[in-house]
Amino acid sequence: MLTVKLFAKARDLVGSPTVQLAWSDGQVVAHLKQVLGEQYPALVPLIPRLFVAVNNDYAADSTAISQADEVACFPPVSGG
Amino acid sequence: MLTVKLFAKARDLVGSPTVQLAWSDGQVVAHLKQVLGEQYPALVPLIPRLFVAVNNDYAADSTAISQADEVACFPPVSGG
Amino acid sequence: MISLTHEPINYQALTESVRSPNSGAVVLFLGTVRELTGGRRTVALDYEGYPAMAEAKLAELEAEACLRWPIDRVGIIHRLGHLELGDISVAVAVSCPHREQAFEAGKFLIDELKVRVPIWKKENWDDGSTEWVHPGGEMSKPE
Amino acid sequence: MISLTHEPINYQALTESVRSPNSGAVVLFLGTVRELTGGRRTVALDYEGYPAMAEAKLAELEAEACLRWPIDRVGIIHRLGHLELGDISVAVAVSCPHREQAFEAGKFLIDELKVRVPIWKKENWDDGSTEWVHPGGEMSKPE
Repeated sequence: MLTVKLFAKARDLVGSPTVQLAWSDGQVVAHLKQVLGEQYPALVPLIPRLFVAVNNDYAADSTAISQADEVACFPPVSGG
Repeated sequence: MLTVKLFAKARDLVGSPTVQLAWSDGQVVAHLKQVLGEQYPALVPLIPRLFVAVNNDYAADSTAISQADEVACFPPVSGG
Repeated sequence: MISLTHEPINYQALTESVRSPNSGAVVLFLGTVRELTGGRRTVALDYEGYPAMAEAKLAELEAEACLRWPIDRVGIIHRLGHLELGDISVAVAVSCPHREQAFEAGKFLIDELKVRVPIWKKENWDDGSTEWVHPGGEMSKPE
Repeated sequence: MISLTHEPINYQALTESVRSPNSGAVVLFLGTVRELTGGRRTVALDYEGYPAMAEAKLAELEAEACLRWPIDRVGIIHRLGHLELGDISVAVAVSCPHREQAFEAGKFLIDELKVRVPIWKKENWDDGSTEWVHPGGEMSKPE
């Protein structure tokens, strides 16, 4: 299983601050977005703008994720 | 008579915060610089860089001065 | 000095922490909660952060700024939680030998904070509605 | 709020005086007494002003800045007299709706203050000598 933290509008749309997904180590960020969209249809409109962070850094669609990684998904930031 | 305030190095070179000069209303800033150089030779090296303010504003060499004006002479500013 | 806080920001302490006789210039930027945005009226903002990553990204910003300018010291505090009109949401302080450097570095830090540090704000409009602010629509990764 | 003072500058009060819910951005600039200048060591600075003209020129600067940027409020304090290492010689605070404006206006105000406002500093070097600072050698009238 992979634990994914969700923030801001992504969390509100899913209705939970974390989700758990079936996961095989080595699957990539693009796959994570696809799975999230399938399991949480409310998230679909946000997915084109969703950022995925792996171990506290922004990750590209091709980045591989393992179950031990800290993974978070969130929309464009708006601090300041 | 015209009273002229002096600041910073101009005051130090003359040795006084004000000087009084014989003056005819309508004589101009360029004339003031010339008279200052004649009466206070120590000021001569500074005169090419000397600013003259008339009534709290920078004045051009061609600006006429009357005895009622507030007149000040000083080197380039260095505040901040 | 980098931190996230739920308390009001003490920008004087932050500013004092960057002052030093090696620097002739200190620039402090404060972001404050503004009432009007595009004709709509804000009554409050709620800020949420991803703390571990936000602190990592702030430290990364500080390191990048120190490579680009001869920075003496940097301090950044971002507030999280519920903020009212006029409250300070973020404070960035930087000291440098000369003022041009301090202005450039201060502007860089707040500009990059706004595109890179995982913090989000939710508008509380005066009609009672709320709305997450997610600027742009860019799909690219901020770098 | 424009003033000259012989007392230490209270930049927190100055900053508070420019904050408002109309503004999302405050920029504060502090000029402080730096120890090293071109390899020479300063132990103190003495600032002298021409007060009436300095206040007139500061008011002129504020008016010019308000024509160029959508400024909410401006505050400028310049200290005169004997300052030690690390002391604050000048504080400029400005608030604007957006940060780009506040940075630009703040930089304009301190840049122009330094070429236009009749205040002078005298260096006290660590070898016991003193020296008036009269930058440049320009013979043109500052505008």
